[in-house]
Amino acid sequence: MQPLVWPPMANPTLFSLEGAVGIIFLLTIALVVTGGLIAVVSQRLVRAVSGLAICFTGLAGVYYFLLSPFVAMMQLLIYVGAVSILIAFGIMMATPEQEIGPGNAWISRLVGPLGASVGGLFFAALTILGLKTPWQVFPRTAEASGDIEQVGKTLLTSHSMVFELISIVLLMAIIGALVIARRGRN
Amino acid sequence: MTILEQTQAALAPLFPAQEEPPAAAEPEGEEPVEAATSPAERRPGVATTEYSRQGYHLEVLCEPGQLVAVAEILDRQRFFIESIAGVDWPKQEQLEVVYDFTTYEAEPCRVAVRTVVPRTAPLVPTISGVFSGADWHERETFDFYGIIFDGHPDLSRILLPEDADFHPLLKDYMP
Amino acid sequence: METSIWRPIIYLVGIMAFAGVNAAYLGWCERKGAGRIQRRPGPKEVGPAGLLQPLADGIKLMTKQLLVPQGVDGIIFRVAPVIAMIPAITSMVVIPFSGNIQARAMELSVLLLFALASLAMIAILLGGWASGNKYAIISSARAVSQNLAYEIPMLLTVIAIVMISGSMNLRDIAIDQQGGFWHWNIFRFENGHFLYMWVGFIIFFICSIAETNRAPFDMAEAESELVAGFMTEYSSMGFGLFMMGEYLNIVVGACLTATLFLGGWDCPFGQTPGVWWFLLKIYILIFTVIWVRWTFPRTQVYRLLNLSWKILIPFSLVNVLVTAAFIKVF
Amino acid sequence: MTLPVELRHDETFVLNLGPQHPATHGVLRVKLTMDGEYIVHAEPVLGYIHRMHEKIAEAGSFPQFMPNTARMDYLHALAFNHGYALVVEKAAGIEVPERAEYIRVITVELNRIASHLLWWAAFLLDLGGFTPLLYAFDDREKVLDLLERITGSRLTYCYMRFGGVYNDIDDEFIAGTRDFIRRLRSRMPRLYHDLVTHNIILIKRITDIGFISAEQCRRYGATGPVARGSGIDFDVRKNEPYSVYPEFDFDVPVYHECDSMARYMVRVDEMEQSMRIIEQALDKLPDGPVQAKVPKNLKPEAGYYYSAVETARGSLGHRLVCDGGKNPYKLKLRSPTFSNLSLFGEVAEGMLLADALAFMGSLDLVIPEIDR
Repeated sequence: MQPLVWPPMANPTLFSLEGAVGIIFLLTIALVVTGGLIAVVSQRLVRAVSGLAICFTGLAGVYYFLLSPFVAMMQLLIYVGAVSILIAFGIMMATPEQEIGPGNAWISRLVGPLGASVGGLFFAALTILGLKTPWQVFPRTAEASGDIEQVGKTLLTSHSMVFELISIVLLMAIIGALVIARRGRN
Repeated sequence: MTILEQTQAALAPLFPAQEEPPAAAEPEGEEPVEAATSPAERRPGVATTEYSRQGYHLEVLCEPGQLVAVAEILDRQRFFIESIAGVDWPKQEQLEVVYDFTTYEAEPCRVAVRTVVPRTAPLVPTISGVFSGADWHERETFDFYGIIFDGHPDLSRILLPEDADFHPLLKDYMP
Repeated sequence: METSIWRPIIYLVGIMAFAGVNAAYLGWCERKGAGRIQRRPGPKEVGPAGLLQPLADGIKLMTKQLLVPQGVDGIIFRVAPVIAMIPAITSMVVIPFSGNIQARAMELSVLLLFALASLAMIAILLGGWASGNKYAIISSARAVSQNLAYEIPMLLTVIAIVMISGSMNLRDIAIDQQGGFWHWNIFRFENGHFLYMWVGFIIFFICSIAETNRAPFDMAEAESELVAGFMTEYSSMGFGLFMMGEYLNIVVGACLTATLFLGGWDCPFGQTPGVWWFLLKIYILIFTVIWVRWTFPRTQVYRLLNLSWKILIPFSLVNVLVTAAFIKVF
Repeated sequence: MTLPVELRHDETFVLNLGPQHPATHGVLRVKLTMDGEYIVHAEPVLGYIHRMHEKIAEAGSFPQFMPNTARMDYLHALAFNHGYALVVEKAAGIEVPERAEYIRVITVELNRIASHLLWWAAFLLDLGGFTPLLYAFDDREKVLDLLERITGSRLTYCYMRFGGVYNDIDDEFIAGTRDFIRRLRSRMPRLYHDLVTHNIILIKRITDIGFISAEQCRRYGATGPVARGSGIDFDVRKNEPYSVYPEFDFDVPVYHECDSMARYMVRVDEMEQSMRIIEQALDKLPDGPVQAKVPKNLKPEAGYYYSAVETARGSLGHRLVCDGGKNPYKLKLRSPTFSNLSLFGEVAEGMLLADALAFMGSLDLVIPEIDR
């Protein structure tokens, strides 16, 4: 892997590689935020799924900037390529949900504030964590560059738990899609 | 026994009053036109016709009520339905339905079944229960002549628009 | 000079130009090729030998009205063709055209290509869905199930290659095969043993035809069944972008096949490696794709899925195991 | 959220195949109730190109209707010419000179080959193979050129006359026909069979698709290659010989598999049989007039007449009722595909959409002939 700009220059101009990299970073952040907003705000399920896919794509970019290209690729391959599509597929095959009856109205009224407070809590916690952490330069390792041997070793040793969790996510997606698709058939 | 004779024999019990079918049922051309072709005064029965002249072997004239019985007999004789044609006879105030049957067997045998109904109440029993293929042919005849096929599963317009309110092959239909 | 922004820009422009020219002129090649196969001249009126035909087509497509029918999901309907183009062009970034022509030699370039291929699927899914047309929806359901089914054997064969080369970098994989056709993965001869990678090559090539939705696997746009599939409601450049995306996917598929199995830019006799060999290889592969399309009738959806799940996936699994055994044992 | 597809309670949806659809080759509409890609119920909706030819027949004199006959089955127009000429000749008692009969047979069989070639091309197009279309059109073009020379038109012929044909054939036509037969015979094995008939994709695609039992054929009155693909040995040319067909030695190809492949094979074999008939007819072609003396004002005797001919699609019947006037009192056309299509709904139930279209293609539908 060719080195990214390293160490960071003090005052990069916009028309240098650092500037371009910075703009791309901002774009990925924008992707995450807009994708997330679309996923939450959108009235139509398909648009919400599209928003989710956009958000995942942005996240892959963030991972890339965090010097984890392998995770970034996996994010694209699994979350965008498989999970989002399975969700979209499931929505296409499912019958449209009926309007929520009056008995459930209070739940739907509760969902908004509840979600906002939980989200706010997380946001606050992360902000505090970010401010308090003594940030330091993380040394580039072979593992981070995506060298296949290193990736293989880490996947099967230190990150084996993550590896298994990913397969559970995939399994859930497959089972969910099957359940939705099978409903109505005997 | 040829298929023709078999069919004739099978159909004979339906028409008990008539031992001797009128030979060469077709009248000659000298007679007045209306009288010649009018189906009105023909008596029910089975008659052989001249194949080389008319293109079919057997002609069955029957009452509408006998149609299903005739169709069932022909079904047992392994015939299949070729077509159903309506004919309008406004002078006699009659509508005629001509059913054409033939067989897949090597020996040719065509049977035409003809029946007449009054123009004011054109009601014919359906034979679509016997021959599935009659379904569309009956719908077409209904479409063009307004003949009602009693008991038909879905007697709707087939070739004309579904909202058509006319029957174009009636002689008095003027577009 | 490392911080100069010009190198990425030059590559960006170069890739866009390569992609654009290929997308446009593959259409011409396909029509000419189809013409030859069908004993007719093909396009010949616009320019010498019809060479300006793609230009005329482009102008026509761009000047046509972009119809957005009633009842479609407007935003997704407009965005889907663009999404179809993005991964196809982006894939070009990591393709090594020769030893020194490559926009970015990423370590995980093979993985990136597959990740991007799955994005193309989303475009078809969304485009078909947003059209609000029953044919389009059946088509996108078909396309997705087909792509999912064929991605698996494709990945599995690639795993075998990655095991042989010990790298996910397309450049490394290509360098690993330098020095004549007996070093290429397809005829790989190592330590006195054949690796039988031609099995993998056949699987991979079939899958790449299926992944790009080309005949005889063009279930998604089976015109006699689904009119034009997910493109039914698209007009003007919306349709044009989908078409270009399809052609670019063919180019990417051919590039990938050439790099993984046919030694990349290597000369078959080991003398003069260079970008010309690479181009020659990908155009031979592309011609084969066109040839297949105009020769065979279409298969049937379920037979197609059966082919993948019941034949290609088991074979590619065995392929992986056998290759691993070869590498371990010899 | 709005769903583009309206699902019913049982999760089926209605798919309108046509009236404009690449696979219907004309304006046929099939209302399909689908469960995913499976067809739950199929109902053909006809009449989009209905022109009421039967009323037109009643409005004009006997010869005036002749051009209309070609407008129904535009692929085998000469057989419709022939059928109509036969029924009127029967009614009016017109004798046809022998040479005219031979010419009729030659042209009708040439036209049958053209029709089968076009069917073959269109069927392959339904299955996604585009190239065979061009090969078949190449050969069909030769037939059309030949027929154009003597009939004056390429598609909607008005060649038959009561008591003969419009135009005599010449040596050039005979030589051209022999050339064409030689050419088609030489192309058949390689371009048609090696490329298509023996193609594994095609075989897998249409074998065991669209099973029509012989009993089903009889119930619906199916004729022609559809019936012959179901093991029924029925060909009007053999069963009720008309014209000079008894003088020729030809076989009726019959296949017992009852599937689309069987119907495909019947039609491909029929082309060879038609070529045999043409060759024999050219060999035996007698001299003489091609047009009998026929009164200008045709007034057949009153009565009921029926004539059947074998078109490329099956048995075509003309039911003629005369009242002694100079117009047909009633002319009912029994078109073969009308009956053949009527079994589509029953057979297509439970099929996959792709298979149903392969099945529909094998029925060889010509929509103007169904709608008349």
